[in-house]
Amino acid sequence: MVGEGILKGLAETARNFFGSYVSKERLTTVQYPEQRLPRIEAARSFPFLVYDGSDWQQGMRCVGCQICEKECPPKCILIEKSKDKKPDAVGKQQFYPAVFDIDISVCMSCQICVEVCPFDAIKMDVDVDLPTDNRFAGLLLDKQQLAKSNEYYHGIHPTEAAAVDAALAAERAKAQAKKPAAATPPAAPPSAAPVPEAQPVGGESK
Amino acid sequence: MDLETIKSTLEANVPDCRLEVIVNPSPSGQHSLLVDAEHAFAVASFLRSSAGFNYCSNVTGIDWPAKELSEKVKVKKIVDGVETEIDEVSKTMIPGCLEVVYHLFSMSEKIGPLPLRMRTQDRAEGVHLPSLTPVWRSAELQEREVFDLFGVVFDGHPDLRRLLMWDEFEDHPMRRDYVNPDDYEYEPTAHDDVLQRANQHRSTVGER
Amino acid sequence: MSVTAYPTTPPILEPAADGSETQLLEISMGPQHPSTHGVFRMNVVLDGERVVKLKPVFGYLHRNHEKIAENETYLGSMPYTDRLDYICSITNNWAYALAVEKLAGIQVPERAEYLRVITGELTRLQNHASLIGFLLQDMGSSGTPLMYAFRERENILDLFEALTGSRMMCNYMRFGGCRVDTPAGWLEQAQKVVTEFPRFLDEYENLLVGNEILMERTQGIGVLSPELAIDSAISGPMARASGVNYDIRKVDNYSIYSRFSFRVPLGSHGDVYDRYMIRFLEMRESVKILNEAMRDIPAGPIVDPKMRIRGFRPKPGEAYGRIESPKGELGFYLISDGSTNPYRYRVRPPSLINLTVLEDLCLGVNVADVVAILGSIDIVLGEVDR
Amino acid sequence: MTNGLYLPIVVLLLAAVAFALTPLLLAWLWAKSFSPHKPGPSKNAIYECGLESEGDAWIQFKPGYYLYGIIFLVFDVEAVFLLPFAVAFTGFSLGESIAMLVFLLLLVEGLVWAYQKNVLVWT
Amino acid sequence: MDEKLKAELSKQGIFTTSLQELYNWGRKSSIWPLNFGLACCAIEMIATTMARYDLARFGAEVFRPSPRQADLMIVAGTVTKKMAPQVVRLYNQMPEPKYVISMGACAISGGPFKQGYNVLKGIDRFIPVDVYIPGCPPRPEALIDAFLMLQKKIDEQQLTGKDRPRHLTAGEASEFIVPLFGAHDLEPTQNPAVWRPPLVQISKAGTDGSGND
Repeated sequence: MVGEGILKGLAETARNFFGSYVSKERLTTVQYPEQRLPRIEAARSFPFLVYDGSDWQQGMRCVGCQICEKECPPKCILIEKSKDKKPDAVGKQQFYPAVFDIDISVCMSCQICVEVCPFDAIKMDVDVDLPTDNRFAGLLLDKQQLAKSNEYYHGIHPTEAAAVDAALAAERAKAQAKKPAAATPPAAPPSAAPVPEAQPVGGESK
Repeated sequence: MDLETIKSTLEANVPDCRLEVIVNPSPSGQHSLLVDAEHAFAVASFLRSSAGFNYCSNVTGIDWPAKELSEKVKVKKIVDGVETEIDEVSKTMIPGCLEVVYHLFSMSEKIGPLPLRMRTQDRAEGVHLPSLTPVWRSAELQEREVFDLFGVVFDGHPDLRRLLMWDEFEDHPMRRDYVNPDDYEYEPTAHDDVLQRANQHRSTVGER
Repeated sequence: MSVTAYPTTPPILEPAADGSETQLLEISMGPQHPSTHGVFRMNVVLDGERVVKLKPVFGYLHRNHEKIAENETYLGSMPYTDRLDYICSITNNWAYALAVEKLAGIQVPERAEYLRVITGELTRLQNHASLIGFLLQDMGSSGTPLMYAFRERENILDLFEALTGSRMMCNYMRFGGCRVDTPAGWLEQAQKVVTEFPRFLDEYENLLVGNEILMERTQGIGVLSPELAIDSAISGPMARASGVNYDIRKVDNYSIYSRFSFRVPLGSHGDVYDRYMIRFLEMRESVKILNEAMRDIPAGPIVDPKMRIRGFRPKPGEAYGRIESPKGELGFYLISDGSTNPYRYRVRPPSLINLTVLEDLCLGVNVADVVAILGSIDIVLGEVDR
Repeated sequence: MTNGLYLPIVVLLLAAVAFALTPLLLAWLWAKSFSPHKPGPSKNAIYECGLESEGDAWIQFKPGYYLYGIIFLVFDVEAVFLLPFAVAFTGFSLGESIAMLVFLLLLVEGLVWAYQKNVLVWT
Repeated sequence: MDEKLKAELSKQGIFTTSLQELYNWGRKSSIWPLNFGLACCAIEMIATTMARYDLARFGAEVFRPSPRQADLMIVAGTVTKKMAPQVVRLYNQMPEPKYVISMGACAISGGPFKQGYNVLKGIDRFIPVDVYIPGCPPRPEALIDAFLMLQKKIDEQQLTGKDRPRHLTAGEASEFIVPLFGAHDLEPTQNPAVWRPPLVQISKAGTDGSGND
């Protein structure tokens, strides 16, 4: 008879309606501000700079090589290299960025900067509550706002952080082993920057 | 049905059309067929009706600006009485042109892409090319887009208007020599070319 | 001279029975319109309620993707392809990665191919489910089917977020494989979502398919003849609904689709009802592919290690690679001049080309049916205007 | 005496009208005193999906719409008349029923005529 | 109406409120957004109104198609130069009090498509924006946060006195100039009444900007 399809549809919605009183899995609403979904580990929102130890100035891994500035598709990173150097984790004198701005009103959170960074200095953050009504100051994060500790990195991406730390520890051990050898011959050429994967060392891409 | 057989059948059926196979050095091996503008419509109709290419999937505009080719040429020159061979850098200007590529497929025989290329005389006035919309209806919107972004005028197109930009817009933005409009007032993370544009803006508008 | 004469639509404006001619009303179903799936505009000339003329206007979301890609490196354009067809971002990445692999002749390891098929078919599932929801929303069923569709879509987006990090903008494929391997437990969760999907499909079909109002509004409306479909290069479910047997997964056999047994559903009338029903059938085929792919996915590397991420310079040359995206044949035509930036980067947008016949389908129908026809063509403005 | 009978009805009527109008009055007072009146050319323009609307909406359209409207109006008014008839339906004798039937049949006869002239056929 | 007295009374079960609180509470709990999706952020906005994130809990699930019945415009997606006049005209046609949420990187500053010739670098060049949500696209939770921020902002609006909101002060404009299509760009390219960017210290970035590339 004519209305039979419509009745079947209404039966479907009725089943869902009455079913929601019985089985909880039909209620999919998450009452956001009070109740939050468990955070998915690989989530990414905006980049942040990782620093080891407690002092964010000294422990910052970034050496201002400006590879991420060149590779960033929407060009939303600005780096000013410092003139002087500071010792990095291994004790070797490295530059550090005097200014490191990310304009999060342009950033498309595509994590290419994380992929191309040879020093694991920049990683993707997961925080969500960023709406602001201050257009010019609120959306330009400077070095201080970006710097977050390695423990925080372990908090948000545990497995990935563990893998990065293992790789870094291995390189630091290799660099330590090479250092006594390097100490005997005159100033050895600056040891190649530790490179986790296979991309070339510091080669200019242009 | 590789390119050579298609070329020979075309030359047999379409009198005095100038065809040229352009070799594609990349491993994809998709060599293309350059056809002159006058006989393009006849070649296209033949390809469509008897060669079975009934599916024109993609129409692309490409801008080749005038290039200066400098190559080393061995020139025999009398230098202080002695016949010596010196290599001299000769600069030859390759005239620029606008090119339109049609990727044709045959649905029945399931043959791969046959890129059909057409080139205009130059990039200023002689930008007229025959429209292939009467042959393949799919070229209608894509030819309008090539007209809008590159400036190639397709003769015989049923409704040649700008597709993407607004109608009062005058220049053709996808050409290599197009300069973006200047709205660089607030560039907090300007570096490299964005920095030059921001400085240009600062100099033109003066320190605000 | 027009080479092919396909059945033209009947003349519309025959004078009214009692000889009184009526004035035409020219309105624009403009950029901001609830039923145009974004900022798409149609200049419609109406005689009373019947459509006399319909001129689509594009360009309101022309974001100059191709001009920006000419100043970006090859890797830098990958996140931009997510924003082309922003409902199925992984198939856009796949088409771009396939084109670059054809351009530079790169091999892709086995596990990466399987991951590409799995994520590609998941994208097809959520795209077809959302499309049916949007089509019903356009036809007035304010939200119920869309709620069902988005409930399933959220499960699939959670899978994408667990794998690639972002719900909608996955940026997952690299030239020569994928970026990240599956985290622990991802494949089991994906298997759970896929095994539950047929139950959702039955629920969805119960809700919609038998509905008489729906059948009344969609059957016999916007009929697309197979000859016109081939001539206007209509691709994807819209062409197959008119009986054109052309599925690029079967034609090009790209990636490893030859290993999976799936059928290509074909419609017979080519009206809005066929285009809408064919998406249901394609979802069932995708579930079959997903089950087979997840059963025999091998272990192994996901990208060949000597592939350079930075400073990737393919040799000069050009290539046209295409895949079967949920909207149709999505192709990338790349011309390389040996530098790190592509010389010319062209996207073959299936949504734009499927709109070539919008006027032919809409002549003579009522205004309300124009909304249904546009909904069944399944356009996404990011891809139409690029 | 008789006016005493209708007094409650009048008071109730006034109360109902007052109940309906006071929020409107309050809103009007509020708007007049608090929010200034700021009309503008673009605000008062015709809304057409964000574009400037050209052309005019007052056009000659198909007579079919007009006829549909008239036939609907007739039956709408008929329903209003049927209302009191339905309320007092139980207390009626044969005479009143026949009178009402004649009224109904007249209108149905109009509908049959319109149907035969296939005014209701749409396209 | 100090807080202590109010808290004391409400303990006894007597609820006191002021006309302003009632007015703001009524307006902030039923903000009707304009059905105005431009690009990818629109899909995330629709996902926010769907079952899982459910914008209806904040009274905002009614998406009005016409600006006449809407009082919030969520600019979700890339505002291109061809679309800018329409966006500003829609904003003008909305009745007061009206608010704007600029959702996503493209609506704030042109986002990833900033280098495009047809992309307007942010909608706040033509209309005043109340809340900005960075992200590309921002997650539904970020949009709900923005809603809460907007509701707090509406709650704090004074009805009388000098810092009255824009729609209650007679002098403030409620309409903004609609740009026209020019030969090479929009005319005017931005609305100085709304768009006042600070002077970015180019000099600092310029010292050794491209020195060592």
